[in-house]
Amino acid sequence: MVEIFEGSLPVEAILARWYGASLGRNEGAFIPFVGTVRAEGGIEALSFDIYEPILARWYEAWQTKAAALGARLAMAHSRGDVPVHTSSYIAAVFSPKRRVALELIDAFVEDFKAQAPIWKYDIIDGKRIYARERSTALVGSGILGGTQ
Amino acid sequence: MVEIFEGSLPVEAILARWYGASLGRNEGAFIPFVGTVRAEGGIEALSFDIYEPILARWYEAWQTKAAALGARLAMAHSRGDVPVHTSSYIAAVFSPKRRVALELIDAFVEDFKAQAPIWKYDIIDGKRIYARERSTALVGSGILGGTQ
Amino acid sequence: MVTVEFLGPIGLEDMHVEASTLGDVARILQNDERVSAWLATSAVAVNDELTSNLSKPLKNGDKVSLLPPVCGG
Amino acid sequence: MVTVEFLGPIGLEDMHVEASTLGDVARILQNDERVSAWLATSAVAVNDELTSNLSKPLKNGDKVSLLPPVCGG
Repeated sequence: MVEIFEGSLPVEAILARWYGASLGRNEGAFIPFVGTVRAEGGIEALSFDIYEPILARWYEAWQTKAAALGARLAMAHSRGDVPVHTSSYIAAVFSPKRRVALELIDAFVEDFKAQAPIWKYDIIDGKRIYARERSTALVGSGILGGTQ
Repeated sequence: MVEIFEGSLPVEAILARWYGASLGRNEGAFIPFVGTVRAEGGIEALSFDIYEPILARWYEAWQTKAAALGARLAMAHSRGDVPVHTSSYIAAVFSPKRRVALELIDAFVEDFKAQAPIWKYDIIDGKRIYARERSTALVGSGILGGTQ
Repeated sequence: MVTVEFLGPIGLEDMHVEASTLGDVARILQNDERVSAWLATSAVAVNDELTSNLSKPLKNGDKVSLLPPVCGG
Repeated sequence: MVTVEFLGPIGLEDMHVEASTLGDVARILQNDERVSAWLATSAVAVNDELTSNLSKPLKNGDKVSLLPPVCGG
């Protein structure tokens, strides 16, 4: 399952743990993508809401896709406030094959950005402001508003 | 410069150090690719020769290419013997932009496999056997044998 | 009765409504000005499964979730 | 005199030869059976810069390196 942490991720510990657990599996390639909060737009932090039940379904579908390629995924994400210059997510691929790993990390990270049920807020002057203009409507959005 | 280690890489320490050094740089995305020696073909270890002067030129050219995209690279590689289930290289990209980072790690790792002056040997029953059939001739190879 | 929950930034308490299809839920929400502006950009899940079928039948105890635009990472 | 070095698996000691171009080096190595089999698949560097120009002039003290097929990682 996706590992969810309150606040910033303990990146070094997560990477060390995932790496260590992979060594006996003969996987060959390990590619984590670590996302860190950038100082821009005057923010103090980003903040996240996560809806776990649908995140779990999305993630299990990706694990199935990875398994069909002989690969495996891992993911960690923050909930709540994540100050600038600390990290909010890690997505990772393990695979015996280099090409599979490189293609899968790209597809997994992009789909995560577009489809995972996570909402982002800027923290500015202590206020939590929905990052509406950087957000993406999920596939199939709008059905309830079709007649308006 | 490429960090060269005698034997297996201390992966956790390298990742922690590179990650820590990136935090103040507002880079946003950090993607290391960790390569681990797989148990296959009856090998006990892989072993590597490295020619550092040309590796340095190849690497500097890549840093220049990355800098033009606002990105930065890091690399560590083993020399000598690396037992199965331990790691022999890490290539990494740091970038403010996700797309840049994902495309650059792919191109950097593939070019590394094809162009870096590093030679691989299988260690089987204590013997060091050149991995000829998995090796790639560098671009421009063959000029000295042109008339034969 | 079905429960309608509003995820992320919508920021409303759960609602409990009488509805036999998602179309019924749509009509109720279109007439609620606290939520109507979110409908065009929100996805819908029934019992935590995303759906785009407005005629999907609902039964007593079902949960309908509204998911506004997302941004992980 | 130029120095010819054989990298990686070629496994020969450096050679010191009289050569005013890479073409001269080619003729010498083609007649050395310890190395001739490597020539078709090896790249060449002069003073650590890869080149594919056989008429490249060489001067006293230059270093010519042969790089057989590589496999990092």
